[in-house]
Amino acid sequence: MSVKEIIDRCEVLFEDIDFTAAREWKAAKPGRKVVGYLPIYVPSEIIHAAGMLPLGVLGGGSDLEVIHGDAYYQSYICRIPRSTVELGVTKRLDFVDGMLFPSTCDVIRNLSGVWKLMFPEVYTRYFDTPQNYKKEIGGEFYKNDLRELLEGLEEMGGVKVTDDDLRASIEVYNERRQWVEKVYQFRRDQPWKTPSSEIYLLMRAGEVIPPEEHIQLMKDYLAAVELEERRMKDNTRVVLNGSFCEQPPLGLIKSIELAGCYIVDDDYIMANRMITTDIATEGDPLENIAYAFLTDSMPFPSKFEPSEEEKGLYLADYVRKAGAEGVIFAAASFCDPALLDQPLLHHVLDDQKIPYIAFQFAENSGQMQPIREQAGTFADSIKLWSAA
Amino acid sequence: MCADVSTDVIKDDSMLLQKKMIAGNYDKITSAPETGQKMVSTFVPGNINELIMCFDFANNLPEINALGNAMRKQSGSMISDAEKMGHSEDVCTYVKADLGMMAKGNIAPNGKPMPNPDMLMLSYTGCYTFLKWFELLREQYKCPTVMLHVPYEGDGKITKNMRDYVVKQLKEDVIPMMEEVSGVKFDIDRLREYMKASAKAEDDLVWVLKSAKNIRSPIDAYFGGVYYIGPIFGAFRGTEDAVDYYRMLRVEIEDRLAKGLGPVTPEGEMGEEKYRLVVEGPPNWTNFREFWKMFHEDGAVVVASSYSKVGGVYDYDGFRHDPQNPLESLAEYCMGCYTNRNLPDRTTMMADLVEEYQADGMLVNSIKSCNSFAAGELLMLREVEARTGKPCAFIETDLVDPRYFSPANVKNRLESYFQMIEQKRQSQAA
Amino acid sequence: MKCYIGIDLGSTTTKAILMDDNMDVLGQGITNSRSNYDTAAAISKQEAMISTRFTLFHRAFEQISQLDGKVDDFLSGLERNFRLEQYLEQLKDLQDTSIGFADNPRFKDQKKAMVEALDATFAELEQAAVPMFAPGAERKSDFFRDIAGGQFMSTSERIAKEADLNYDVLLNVYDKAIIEVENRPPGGDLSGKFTRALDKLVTEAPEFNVGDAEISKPIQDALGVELEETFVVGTGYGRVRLPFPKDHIRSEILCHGLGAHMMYPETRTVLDIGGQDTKAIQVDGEGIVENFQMNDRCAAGCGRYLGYIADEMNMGVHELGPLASKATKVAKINSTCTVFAGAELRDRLALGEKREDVLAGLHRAIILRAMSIISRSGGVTDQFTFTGGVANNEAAVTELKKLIFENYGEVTINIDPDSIYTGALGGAAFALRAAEGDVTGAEEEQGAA
Amino acid sequence: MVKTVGIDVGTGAVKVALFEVNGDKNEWIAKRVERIRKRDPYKLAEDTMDEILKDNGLTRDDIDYIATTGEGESLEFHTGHFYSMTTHARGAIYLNPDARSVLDVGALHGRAIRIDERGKVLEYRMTSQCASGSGQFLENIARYLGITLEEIGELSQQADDPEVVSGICAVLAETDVINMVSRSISAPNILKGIHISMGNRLLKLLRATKVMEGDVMVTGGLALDTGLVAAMAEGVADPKNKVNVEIKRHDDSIYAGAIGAALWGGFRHEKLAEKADLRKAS
Ligand SMILES: Nc1ncnc2c1ncn2[C@@H]1O[C@H](COP(=O)(O)OP(=O)(O)O)[C@@H](O)[C@H]1O
Ligand SMILES: Nc1ncnc2c1ncn2[C@@H]1O[C@H](COP(=O)(O)OP(=O)(O)O)[C@@H](O)[C@H]1O
Ligand code: SF4
Ligand code: SF4
Ligand code: SF4
Repeated sequence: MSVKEIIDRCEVLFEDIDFTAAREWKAAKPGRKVVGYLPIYVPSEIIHAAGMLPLGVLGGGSDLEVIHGDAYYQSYICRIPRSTVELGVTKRLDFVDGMLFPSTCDVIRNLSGVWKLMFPEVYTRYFDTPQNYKKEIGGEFYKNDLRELLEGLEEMGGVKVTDDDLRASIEVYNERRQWVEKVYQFRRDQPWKTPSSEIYLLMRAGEVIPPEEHIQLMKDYLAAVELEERRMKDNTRVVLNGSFCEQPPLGLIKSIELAGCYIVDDDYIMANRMITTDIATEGDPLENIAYAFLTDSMPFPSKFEPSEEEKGLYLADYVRKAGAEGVIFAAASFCDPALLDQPLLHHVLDDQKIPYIAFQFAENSGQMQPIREQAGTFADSIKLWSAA
Repeated sequence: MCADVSTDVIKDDSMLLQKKMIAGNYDKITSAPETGQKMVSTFVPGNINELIMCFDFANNLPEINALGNAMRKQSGSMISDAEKMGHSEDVCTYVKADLGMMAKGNIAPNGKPMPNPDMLMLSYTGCYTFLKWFELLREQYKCPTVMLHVPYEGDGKITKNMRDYVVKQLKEDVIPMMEEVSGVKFDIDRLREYMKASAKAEDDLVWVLKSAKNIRSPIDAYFGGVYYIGPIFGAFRGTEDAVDYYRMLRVEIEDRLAKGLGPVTPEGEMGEEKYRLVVEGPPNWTNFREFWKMFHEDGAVVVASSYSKVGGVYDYDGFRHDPQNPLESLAEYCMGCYTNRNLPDRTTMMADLVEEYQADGMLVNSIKSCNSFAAGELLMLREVEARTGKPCAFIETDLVDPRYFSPANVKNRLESYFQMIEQKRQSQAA
Repeated sequence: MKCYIGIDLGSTTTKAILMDDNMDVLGQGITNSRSNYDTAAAISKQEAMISTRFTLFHRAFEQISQLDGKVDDFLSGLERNFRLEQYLEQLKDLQDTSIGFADNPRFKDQKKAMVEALDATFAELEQAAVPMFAPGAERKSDFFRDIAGGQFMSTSERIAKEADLNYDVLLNVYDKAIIEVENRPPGGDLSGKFTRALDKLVTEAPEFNVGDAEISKPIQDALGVELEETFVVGTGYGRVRLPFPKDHIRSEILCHGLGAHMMYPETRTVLDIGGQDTKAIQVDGEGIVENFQMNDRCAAGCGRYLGYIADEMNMGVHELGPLASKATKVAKINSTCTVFAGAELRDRLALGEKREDVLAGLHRAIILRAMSIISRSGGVTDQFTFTGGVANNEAAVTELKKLIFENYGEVTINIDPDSIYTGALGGAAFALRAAEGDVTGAEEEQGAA
Repeated sequence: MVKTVGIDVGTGAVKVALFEVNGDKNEWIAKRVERIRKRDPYKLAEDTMDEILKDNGLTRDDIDYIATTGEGESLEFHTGHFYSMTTHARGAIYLNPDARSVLDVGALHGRAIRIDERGKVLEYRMTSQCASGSGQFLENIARYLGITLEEIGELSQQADDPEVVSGICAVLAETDVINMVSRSISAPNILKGIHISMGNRLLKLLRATKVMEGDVMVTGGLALDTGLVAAMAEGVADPKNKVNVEIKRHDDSIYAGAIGAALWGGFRHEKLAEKADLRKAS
């Protein structure tokens, strides 16, 4: 397959707010179940092990016209809950058997209750991750939490999940994580060959299809991209931060690139990369999943950083690892976790003399001119002044 | 809860006592550099005051400082200072008011500078913003910061796993850290004694809140309520002072009830009780009196409110601090606070209150800053309307940001709401 | 005769409804609100009185045998000629005022040429007036400014060119004069105008010449009926700026709710898209408002949005709908702000997009914004009534119907050709109630949320 | 010797500047501004450039670097594009070497930019996507008042009792203005009131960039509006504002973007030439 074919397929998946691919997956075999989850992270391994399709519900994107959602959310709340409710009210999620609402922020937390009230027939669960990272305390809590989740899924699906099922799923996701990392590494090395608008689509596709297919897609993409003739441009290398929950419209990523930037790392669709290592398969699989989160998960604003000295250093590390020249903060408007975290991150970058800019967006932002303007000025100033 | 502005509003003995208690606490805090007193900063919802007392800490609550500053009309400039420091316009203004206060020298209401806290006790109940708030404070104070992760009641119940988790954190993280910072050894019997006092005060508080069930309620459970909950939500739960305060308050209200009096307002005795409301959401502090006036002028009394439950729900399902199981009961207290309960439970609670308190409807005061309360209130409103058949209404203000209080808008909304209730009554009577 | 009058001081148009004791609507009047609100209120009231006279004429003539079957023709003929009289009167005023402004030291070198050009222009305009009011002729608009303004610009531009005069100076005096003229209520002397109109009609259509007494008597009688302003209620955007005492002011929300209820008693949801605001109102079976939402003072999403776009495209608002309806695909408009949307439109046309597609996108944008306001007010409950100026726009209506169906299913949608008077109608009903001593609904400025 | 053209494609006007760059000596040869009105901006940009070249006896082949800025990213014939803040910063320094910040106010936008003495962008703030208080807004007001753009500045400075207005919609302002006129408020007082409120908004942006001292160079089309500039000058003079800056303008301020583009074009041209030399050498 050519890069274009792969990306076209991803784009179709990305734009399809009726989730046709997931519907087809479900219809292919009687008794199949689909479990939706909101950003940022749920352990998909468990859903997969129960024979179900984990479906990332990342809002309604730029094309969904929100008509009912505004009746549920005031204007000063970010857009993702209203577009998600819109998807629900317009029956676009009527094939989803369960919905998981991870502990991301107060908005998603309350959305779990909204869902319970609006769709009482759906298995709806607020999914807590621990803010205490000691194995005996947070680990223990989380392990039990995961067990409750598993039991809930078993009951909902009328299935029994064995430890071996879990181990097999962990292996699938370990492989997927490896390929995700390969794609990201490739982009760090040769960003001109792998525009972020493509990487983003490739990663988003993984949210609506089974992980095995996603792995194949990534393999095909990397193989195809090697063969592609793409010229290196005089662009500035930036790390993008702040879009971990509500996802930006594709146009925003294209605008940043058009304005002369290579995005060499980002925090889009963190569910794909939350766990940074392989999860062990020997021993108690639930415990392994739980412990992996405690010790090997990426930092993000909804997660408490127990050490004051460590706070925000991860971002400077990303910059260094990706050879970036600056950071662009692009947070969703009204996103408390991202916006409250930003000053802390700014201070870290200030200390390390890494330049940055910040702006806000919504998943349906249409006006890209100001974004191009800011990203472009940032790129200009790095280009012109590093040369001077 | 309302710091020193209280006395010019209500001049009962209980109020004078509360004012003395609050002033005493600020003096204790600001004189710490001389007395060597250690100080902890923590949040109102899920505050573990009894435990803090066990280590002889003074307790400082940044939320209360922020609302006090708002009532003294100082929060506006503090917020804009924080925004100049790089904080977004879109985020919780409580945080910004607090950071802005620091930037202005952290002056306590008694005019003296607040010392830096010796410890940040991040009891993370019902609101994510707390987490960021204390990360931001920690960056400034560089002091030990303990996270007490209080799981959310996502399924509307407290599971054993959740309770064990909180208790374990108390035992293995919180208490050892408090011992280390304070140099005081933990004594569980001391904790039991404090909790006994808490439960006693809580009984009287509940009696007072429930007095609003009387037609011609002797209290206003929202505007007046913020004064009544002050001591128990703040630094006094577990103290003998609080026991005295609530005893005194109860006697006063009993007296009002016997005399058939309504609530006291800043403008004196309230006139006829025309509308009985249940209110969801925190009040606005920047224009508190003006806001209240829009209610009492038109004869609207708030008979129950969710705000009087943010620092603990005592009146709805009977929770009391339990000296027999102190740590477990502290855990349950933290998890049971109003905003730590899921939306379906909050909705049921509000609908029940409308019925139990024979209210004419529910009013939502949606706070721009506070997603913890606000994200979902519109659905709650519809549900309560459907379940009770009573009209509900919606207004929007902010806690401490004066820019978001639009008197004309609020007043118009309230007036049309009262008219709606009136019209509903007439058509029902017809 | 006792009259109850409701005046809706809209941001773009001011409407008046005149009602009698039986709640029968006798007359309606409309004018644009560009002038100050006192004048607009006076004009719309006067227009409503004029239209009431016609109703009275109608009643009077019904008995006259000679006009059997021709009453309608006769009265419309009379009205045409009456309008022509009014138009000529205002045109003269405009001419005099413009010439007055040319008498400015700034123009001292050009004054003579300007006056000549103005005279020539107005002479042509006067000529053009007669056919405009001929039977069956269509006018671009009902408002003096729109008709005279459009003609003035094209005519004077040509004349200026011929006279080698800077066209901008003519435009400048016109801009100043039109504001003044609009701020002057047209002269009283109604009877005189009616009489002159009657003369003209008889000259143009001798079949109506059925003897002086038969015609003039009923007219004089009807003109003799005193229209007593028993109670006047003011509502709409401009109501607080008016010299109405407080108890004569009603909130526009309440008036719209009641007006819609009077037109369609089964209405539960009302959407009004006017010039400067959009409101969604939920009413109960009695016309009592249960809930409402309004946009704040931003042109995005209301009538002026389309008006601005029409200006950008050098089109009239009335032409927008028909063109947008020809679209084959609907462009997605990225800008919220009207002005930015105008710039976006220019860009898109420059990049080769089709005018109708972009227009369709703009229409969809305005309706989507309305849908969100409806949703905030509580959604759509059968029946649904669409009022306000934009309800005249077919493309907007089509889009709205589509979205209502997609989101709320099969719903009866009412659109009355006279829906622009909804607020005034409610106002008149409140006037009647107030005169009867029932003051419910008296209210100060409504807040938007 | 290098010849460069800077083209600033705006939303209100297209600006073109022709420069001769000789080491660090820059000579400004020609300039031209065209209001877009309802025309195609890209075509207008191209035509304007061609005309200016023709007038100076040049063709496109004589130009070493054609630099676009503003909305000109997609113009095919450019050598390179620079973003508006980059170019306005450079243009401001060219027009006034003491500038330490820039207020670029154009047809639809306002930007406050803090710069260093070399014209490097240090911090910036932009107005939102609402045209209230923009150049277009002022243009609309002028139309409603029946005056020309060029008259605005002078009239505003004749005000004796400005009518204060706060954020009104650029489109709906018509009603407000008509209303003011009918309340017999004079055009100068209306304009001055609008200038004060626009000025305050812009100064707020400026403060947010933490500009504390130095010259503030007003660029963009609104720099021609002496009324607005005067209102801002009064604003900064107010001790309440606690800034020690001076508001400056230049008759050529509207060209700042085009100037900056032309100069940066010259700079890049040399860099590229150096690179090419390097490549040749190696
Ligand atoms: N055919 C039409 N197409 C589009 N807009 C129209 C049409 N007819 C009238 N309008 C718009 O309707 C608005 C006037 O509506 P109206 O209800 O009278 O407003 P208001 O009450 O605020 O004065 C004007 O802005 C006008 O542009
Ligand atoms: N003499 C003037 N007085 C006031 N405004 C002016 C004057 N000349 C031009 N303008 C304004 O300048 C704007 C164009 O400025 P410009 O910086 O070129 O904007 P853009 O770059 O967005 O096209 C126009 O909107 C016009 O209103
Ligand atoms: S975008 Fe931010 S505020 Fe909104 S749901 Fe996501 S994390 Fe929460
Ligand atoms: S979001 Fe709400 S609960 Fe949280 S700190 Fe702010 S005001 Fe308090
Ligand atoms: S966004 Fe545009 S239409 Fe809305 S208020 Fe601003 S200028 Fe007016």
